[in-house]
Parts: sequence; structure tokens; C-alpha cells
Amino acid sequence: MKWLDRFTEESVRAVARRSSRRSLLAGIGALFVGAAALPLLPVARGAEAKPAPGKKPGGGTADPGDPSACDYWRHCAIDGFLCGCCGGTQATCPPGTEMSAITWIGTCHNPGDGKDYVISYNDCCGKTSCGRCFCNRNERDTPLYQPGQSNDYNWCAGSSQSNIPYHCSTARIVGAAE
Amino acid sequence: MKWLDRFTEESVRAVARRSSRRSLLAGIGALFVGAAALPLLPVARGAEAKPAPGKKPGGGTADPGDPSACDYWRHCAIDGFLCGCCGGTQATCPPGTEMSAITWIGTCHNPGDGKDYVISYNDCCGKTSCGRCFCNRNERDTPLYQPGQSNDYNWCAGSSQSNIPYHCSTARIVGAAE
Amino acid sequence: MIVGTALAAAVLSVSGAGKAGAALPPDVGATKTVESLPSPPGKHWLWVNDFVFPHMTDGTVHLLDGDSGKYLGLLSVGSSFSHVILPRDGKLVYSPEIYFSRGTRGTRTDVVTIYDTSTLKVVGEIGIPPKRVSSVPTSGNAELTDDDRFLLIYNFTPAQSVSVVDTMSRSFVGEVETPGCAFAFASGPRSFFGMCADASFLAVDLDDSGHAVRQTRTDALFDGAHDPVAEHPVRIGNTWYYVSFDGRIHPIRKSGASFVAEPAWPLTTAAERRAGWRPGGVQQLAIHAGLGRLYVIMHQGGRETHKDPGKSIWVYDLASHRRVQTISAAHPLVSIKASTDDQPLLFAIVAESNVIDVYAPTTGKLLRSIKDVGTTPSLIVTTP
Amino acid sequence: MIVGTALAAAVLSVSGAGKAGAALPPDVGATKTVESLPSPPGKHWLWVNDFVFPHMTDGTVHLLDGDSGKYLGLLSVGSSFSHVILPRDGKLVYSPEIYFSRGTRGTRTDVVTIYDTSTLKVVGEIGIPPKRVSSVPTSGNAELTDDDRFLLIYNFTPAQSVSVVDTMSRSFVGEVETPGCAFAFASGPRSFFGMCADASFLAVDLDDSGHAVRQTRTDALFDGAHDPVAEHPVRIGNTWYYVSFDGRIHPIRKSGASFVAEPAWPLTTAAERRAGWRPGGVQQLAIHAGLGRLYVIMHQGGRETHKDPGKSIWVYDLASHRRVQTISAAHPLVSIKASTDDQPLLFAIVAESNVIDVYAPTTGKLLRSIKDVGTTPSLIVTTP
Repeated sequence: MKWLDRFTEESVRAVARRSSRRSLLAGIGALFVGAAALPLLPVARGAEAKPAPGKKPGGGTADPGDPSACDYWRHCAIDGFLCGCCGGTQATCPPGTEMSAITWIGTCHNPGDGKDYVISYNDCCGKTSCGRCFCNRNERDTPLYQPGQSNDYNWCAGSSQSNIPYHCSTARIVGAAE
Repeated sequence: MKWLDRFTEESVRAVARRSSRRSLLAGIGALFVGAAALPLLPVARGAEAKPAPGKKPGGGTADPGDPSACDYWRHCAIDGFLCGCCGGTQATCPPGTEMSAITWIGTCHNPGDGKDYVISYNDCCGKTSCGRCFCNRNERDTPLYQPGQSNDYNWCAGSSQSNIPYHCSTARIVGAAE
Repeated sequence: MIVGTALAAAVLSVSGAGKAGAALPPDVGATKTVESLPSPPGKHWLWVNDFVFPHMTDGTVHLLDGDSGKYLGLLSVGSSFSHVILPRDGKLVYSPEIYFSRGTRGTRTDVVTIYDTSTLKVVGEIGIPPKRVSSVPTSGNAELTDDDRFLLIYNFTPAQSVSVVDTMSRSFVGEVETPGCAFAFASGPRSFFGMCADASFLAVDLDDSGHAVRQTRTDALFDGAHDPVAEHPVRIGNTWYYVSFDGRIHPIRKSGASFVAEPAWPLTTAAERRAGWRPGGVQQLAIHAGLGRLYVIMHQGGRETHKDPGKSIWVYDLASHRRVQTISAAHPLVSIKASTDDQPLLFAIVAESNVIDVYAPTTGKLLRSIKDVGTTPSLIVTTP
Repeated sequence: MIVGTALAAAVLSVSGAGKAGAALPPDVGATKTVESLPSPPGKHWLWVNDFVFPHMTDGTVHLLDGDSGKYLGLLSVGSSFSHVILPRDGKLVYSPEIYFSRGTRGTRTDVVTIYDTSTLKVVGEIGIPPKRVSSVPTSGNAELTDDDRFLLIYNFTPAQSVSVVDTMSRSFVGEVETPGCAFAFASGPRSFFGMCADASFLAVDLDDSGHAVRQTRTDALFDGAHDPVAEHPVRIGNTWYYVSFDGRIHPIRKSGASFVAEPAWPLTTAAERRAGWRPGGVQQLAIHAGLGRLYVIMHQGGRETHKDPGKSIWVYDLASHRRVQTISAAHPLVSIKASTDDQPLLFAIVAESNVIDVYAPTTGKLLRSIKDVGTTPSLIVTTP
């Protein structure tokens, strides 16, 4: 593993790059990406929260591949230890950790259904590094002075009661991208 | 490095094994080996504290070998990181650490002069593990319930203001053995 | 917050503009964000204790499922860690932990942290005197009394004592002085023992509040000068099996308030001893009461190799003292531990690695290797 | 104590009974038990900063002598460490450190610890707000003003600000809000700047008590959308040299209270760009003012490899912008740093390793490799 250029725990990925609303998210605004946005979504999508039959995440043709593998499609912009190797899944944190409120966002192509999805790479915080299944697919990363798209910040910092200690990263579907 | 069977930071070596005073040191007494004894010695030996010309430690024939090497003669009973690789020497602690008051003792044969020496393996404490030049020569080690001769205790604990954190180990000459 | 709302709008808009056909459902929206584990824990779970030798401030415990090889979770357990202790229902974890206010310096704080085995969250903390032993991890450094009421923690400053913690009131009870004797092995609901430097045992009886009411010291129960036993015993009922450096099993039995030595028996024949066969490792012995089997990590070497790893596991029938099986390990091992159920697994830590091997003890077959388990794993704890 | 005295007697007796001939003198008896280092520090010393990615609570700094390759000592510097900062006389080390009361949980405490470079002992501690950025280590996370009076520390919670610490009174002065702008690069005795997301710079002037008296924001000084510059500049006087992802050098010059962009120039020819040559690593650039040389870690790859290590160091004349030398590195490198003296050394961190390589920058010769330097070394700091 190329630890040094690839050790970064998280990366805010730019839904903006594929969105006409890019200007809304650029610059200082990107700082707060996800801080309040994601908690809003569950309310809107509660009815859709359960996987459809035959479409188990990581299984079947609709969501192909191994969520513990770096080349799993949702990991296109991840940078960290895969929570699926740490006692969590691609969508949940391991027991005893806390999911970061702030997240970084990527847009990944699902070869199973041919669609692009917005992926939220929420970190899991509050225990020491998981240390397993390090994965980095470092596309479209920007420098630290452009935080919204930089994968070099530790988003556990300030984003959870657990504060700094970073454990692993999830890859959660936000929704299909246009 | 066989870290697991050899990671122990220190070992109280038995001068008793070569001494008719063994009974004095056996059993519970061994618990306090060195706790008060070694501080007494400097007073008695102040005049001898400087190496004689041509007898630099680690150089010349009188003290042969490389103090940074595990096979250096004084290391016959050492178990830990060699302070000579950590910013100290075989006789001194690295900058900013503190020498443990309690020590473990070995008796090593010096091929340079054919004499046996009592060696005091004082630990250096107060910073995290040095991590360099791990060396273990685990002869005559006894179990933890025989502390005086066991190399499995961390003698930084309780023996210095620095308390537990173990950094490296020295190999200091106490005197020639009989 | 304004921008956050803007993002929400952006995501919702792009979500609504997908290609034709049903998209995968969102995960953002699921109520569950953090996993939890079944309770009580599985009998094939193992807790791999890691004192992280190169970075001892950051001790960890790794919870694995021996059946699937799945990594279930982690505990962060502080400086110079030894091991966790589980009560018999397996629903809690007791973890004696040490912290310094500035990592490697400053004020030392010793606590027993209590975790829920289902959530792996901290559910309690009990302050104890900052005296806990710092040593190579060994099981005698802390145990629970047989009724799980009192947690016993060995102190070494280098004065020796045992801290008694009441798990019911979650409070420190007091300290029992044990001069000359190490460890805190539970030996009943209200008793424990230590092993003394002269090969005697110190038996301590507690009252219902956890205070020592009687101390009994035996004569030497083995030859501590010429063939001492390793620190790590295995237990069935009132008998503790120790193995000596030269490979003799010493059964020590609790008898009334004290301890007696049953006849010792050798693991090796004279020829095997001449060939240098001896036990080694850290957690050198494993036992299974139901099978009546004793497992020993064996290697060839001189007496000073008494802690060396071994690539052979010799299996003994406890009734006949006969070797009944030899398991050729795939890798050199330092620690072994059998699960306690009727279909046991034998767990092993591979030397110089962070790999856990899982064996079928009856066939000796290597079932799986679990990789990337911490930094310097040392002791295995299983579900009681 | 009684037994201790007994041991003393034992040792004295055996010591007095040695063989004929002078024995080696005792070390026990020497007054010096702990080493110290020359002051001021050597110009070829380097401080290798290690945030210890697998065990981030146990950050370390390793002090090496580049001439001898000798390991001089270590600092223990807490969680999520970035780097130490030295004042121009090199006699102290300022270390922004983070601790938690329970290692990875509990109360967070942020401090600046002050060490003496001669003793490597703690000589002071200054409390600061628990807001310091946690990120990939980068030099802009903390710097000293040009007269060493004020230490500037970048905060990210994710609100952005800079904590100002007075090194004279050893106290926290206050926080300067820097919304939209990252880092705390010193730019004078009473000024610093941040880099903003829109590629503008934020210039901040301080008064003599360390409070902000003026903030000036420039227009964009480079193309932040299409070819942003990497975080890590190198500086000569009032000019900071940045390198863009695609390999253009952007000199940014302080002008009055603000900053202006000097004409950018490319590191690569069109053919080299087509072949994929670009800069990479963490500390990608090094500079030597006396030689007028700029050193860049180069490799071949797509834009998303902008942080990848490189096995080539391309050397440029700062006056002519011409490449004057190419150093073929023995190993892939992630960080480089030149010493500041007239006979400079070029230090490098080898990728995926804990090895430090030392080069003669003028000949490009690898002088030595220093092994076993920490766990995940990231940034090199030299004597100013």
C-alpha cells in the first residue's frame, strides 16, 4: 500500500463536478458539505431505505462486487480503511464507533445497472485505526485549501463527539446521479 | 526479530548464579534487586569512573565489539532496544529520557580481557519505544513469579518518575565478577 | 447550515434525474449507522489482545469470529495492555487500562473500563490505584472470581499486591498485599492465589465485601530453582496444569483453603528430551475439559528457548498422560487457546506476525488463517 | 532496601575478586546517565516527523544527524501529529500536540509543548484551543513569524481559523478567523497568510501583541479550478514557490500588505508533459537559496497521481527556470528537504518505508540511507 500518498482518511468528492449546481458548492461553501445535508435525507427517503429483494448490497448483479475489496465500484473515491473489513459494512460503522456527521462525496459508476451514484464516504470515529483493507482511489482530489474536494482532512475532527480518532470509512449510496 | 518471545524489555540477571551469596538474593529478596544497591556503587567507585586511555568502551581490544550490535559481549543478557541506536550509548540514556533506578543484572564474559563482568541493564524511560536495534539474548531467564531473574517485567514501572513508558536499554559495567 | 441545505437540494435534484429503471436504494436514510453484535457472544469468538510493542500507548483488542474468520470489532485499551476479562455470561468486557495525561508522560490514571460485548461501547469505568503491573502480557495479571463478582488485578511497583474491584457496585474495594508473590489467579467465588518466587503458592480468601480474611502460604509445589514452571496455567475445576521449562506437567489442586501438588508427569520421553523437545511460547498450553485434552506448543532447543515459538502442537490425554495426537502447525506459534464448547476450535497466534490460525483440534486441520489482526498480538481470550 | 544492600555487598565482593590485571572501569559510578546534544544544533540535523498512521495516538519525531547518519533522539508528540517548528536559533522546538484523557476518547487537550534541542526535555507547555487541524501533515499547519515571536497554528473544526501563541510570554493570544482559507504561513515578523479555496490569498497583519489588525484578500493567484497548486511551497525571502498539479511553478510574492503572482513557468516541455511527467509526493519541493536551486520530485502518471512518489529529482536554476540537473533517486521518494548551509545536504523520505536517504545535491550522489526511522515518516524539518 502506498501509505504516504494514500493514507488520507477521507475525501470530499465533488457531486458538483457532475452537477449544474457546482457554483453553489464551490469555494468556502464546500467546507460544510454534508454537515447538515445528510441528516436531512433519511427523512425524505425512509421508505426506500431497505434494499429491494434480490438487490443485496455487494451481491447480485444490481450491486456487483465485493464490498471488502478496493475495486468495489462504490470505492471509486474512497481513501481509508474499508469498514467492511473492520466489523462494519460498506454502509455501517463497526460496533462501538460513531459515524461522522460530515462526509466527503464521490460519484461512482455502477457497472451492474449502468447508473452513476452519489456516494457518501462517512468516516467511523472514536477508536484507533482499524488498520485493515486500506484502500485509496484518489481521483479528482484537490489540495487542502480546497477542503470540499480534498481527501487529506480527517473528517472525524470536529464532526462527531468522538472528535479526532479515525477508525475506517464507509461508502454509502446517497442516490442516483443525473 | 522474534518479537513475541523476545519483546521483553528487561531481565534481571542473576549475579546469584555465580555467587555464593545466592541464598541472600533468592526468593522474595530478588524483588528488590538493585532498588537501593546500585546507587551505592557510584560512591565507592567514583575514582574509577573514567575509562582508561586506550580502553574506550566498544573500541580497542579491552572492550571489543560494536555496542550497537546485538552480539556485543555486554549484551549477553539484554532484552530490548539498544540505547546506542537510540541516541544514547551502551552506558547512557538518549537525550530527554530518564534512567530507571531499578535494573536487572547479568554476568557477561569479555573476550577482550578474559574476565567476567556484572552488567546492569538499566532501562531508559519516559518516551515511547525507540524501536531500533531490538536485541534479545535470553539466557537464564526465569518466570514472572521470580521477578529478580525474569526479563518479562517493565522496570520503568515504578522505578522512575517517568513510570511506565519504556524507550531502550543500556548495558553498564558494574564491576568484574569473581 | 445554509450550504448544507444547498447540498441536500443538489443531491435530491440529481437523485431525481437518474436514468430509466429502478436505482439502488440509498443507504443514507437507513436508521442503522453503527453495527451491533449478537448477545450473548458466540462460543467461537475470540478476543486477540495486542499490546502494540512499537507504540505501547495504543493497545488494542481485536474481536474475531473463529467460524467465519470475520473481524467483528476493536477496543482501544491504552498503554502497556495485557488482556480483557469476560464474565461467564460473556455480556461484558472488563479491561484494565492505563493512561497518561500526555500520552507517554504526565499524570498516570489506571481504570477498569467496562464494555458491552454487543455494542463494544464503554458502559462504565472504575478507578483503581495506578499500580497495575507492566509486563509481558500473561493471563495471571487479572482474573474474575468464579462468580464474576470481584475483578482481581496484579500490581507490581515493584511491591506486589492485588487490587480488588467489586463488579456489582463498580468500585474499587481495596488492595491485598502479596509480598513475594505474583499474579491474581481466581480459585473460587471468594478466593484467589498468587505464585511466589520460592515456588510456593499464596492462597487468599475474601469476604463478601472483597476484603482479604485469610492468607495461606504453601511449601514449594515444584522445583523453582532447577525446573520452574511457566507462568501460564490451564485450569479444569480445582486443578491448574502448569508446564515446566523442561516439559513436565505439574497439576496443582486446590484443597480446602490451600493447594497441593499432584504428581508431575513428563510430556517427553528421555529420547525426546535428548533431542531437545520442550514447550515454548507465551500462551503455551491450551485445554479442553470435555475432550480431556491438553495442547502444548513444542519445539526443539536449549533451556534458554523456553519462550520460543513452536511448529508442533502435542496433544495429551489428561487421564492417561499419553500423547494421543501431534498437530504439525502451518506456522510457528506463540499462543494457543481452545474454545469451551462441545465442537471446539483451537485458535493460535503465529509468531512474528499478526496472523491468527484456526485449527480443528480433533483432526489437526488448519481451517483458516485470519490476517492483519493488529500489530503484536499476544494473548487469546475466548467466550467463557 | 535490606536486600538491596545485600546485593551491593555481593557485587562489591565479586568485584573485588576478579582475575589478575586491570578490569574495565565501571559505568555505574559515572555521573552522566543521560546524553545531551550540542547547542546550537548542527546545520545537517533533521527532524523526521512521524504521525504513525496505524497508531496515531503515539506520534513521534526522530532527530538525525545527516552527516553521520546517527540517530540522536526522539520526541513523543501525541495524536494526529503534523510537525515541529524551530525558531531561527534552533535552541527550542515547538510541538503542537493533541491528547485525549483516555487515549482515543475522553477530554481532548491541545497544547504546544516546548522542548530544549540540547536535552530533548520538556521545558514548557502552552495550552491552546482544542481545534488544531487533523490532516495529512503539511508545513502550512503551523509556522513561526519571521522574528520567532508568534507561533501560528491552523485550526479546522471545520470552521477555519488560526491560533496565535506568544512564544515570549508562552501564552495563547487569541484566534484569527480565516473563513474559506487554510494554513498559517508566516510572511514577516507580524504577518501571515492563508490559501483560500478560490485560489486567492488571505494576508493577515498582527500587532505587537499578536492580535490581527488587518486582513487583505487577493484575487485568485492561480487557476484553482483547472490546475491547482500543491499545498507545500518553498520560500526565499518574500517569494513562495508553489508547483501545480500539471507541473507549473507559481512564484507568489509579498508586495506591501498583499500578495502578487509572478509569471508562472513550466517544469516540463510539451513532450515531457505528453509523456506524463509531473511532480508528486508530500513535501514535493525543496529549495536552496544560496545555490539558487529548486528540487522537485518527479514521476510519470495521470493527474490523479499528483501525490504519488517519484524516483527522479529534477533540479532547476531559479534565475533561468532551466533544468540543470536530474538526480536518479535510489528509491521512490515522497518528501525532500535541503539543509540551509553552504555545503548543503538533500534529505529524502523513501516511499512505503521508514528509510531516510541523504543525497549530495550538487553531485546527486546518494551518501547514505538511514533505516528504522519511525513508522510512517512524512515531513522533514531542518535547522533554520
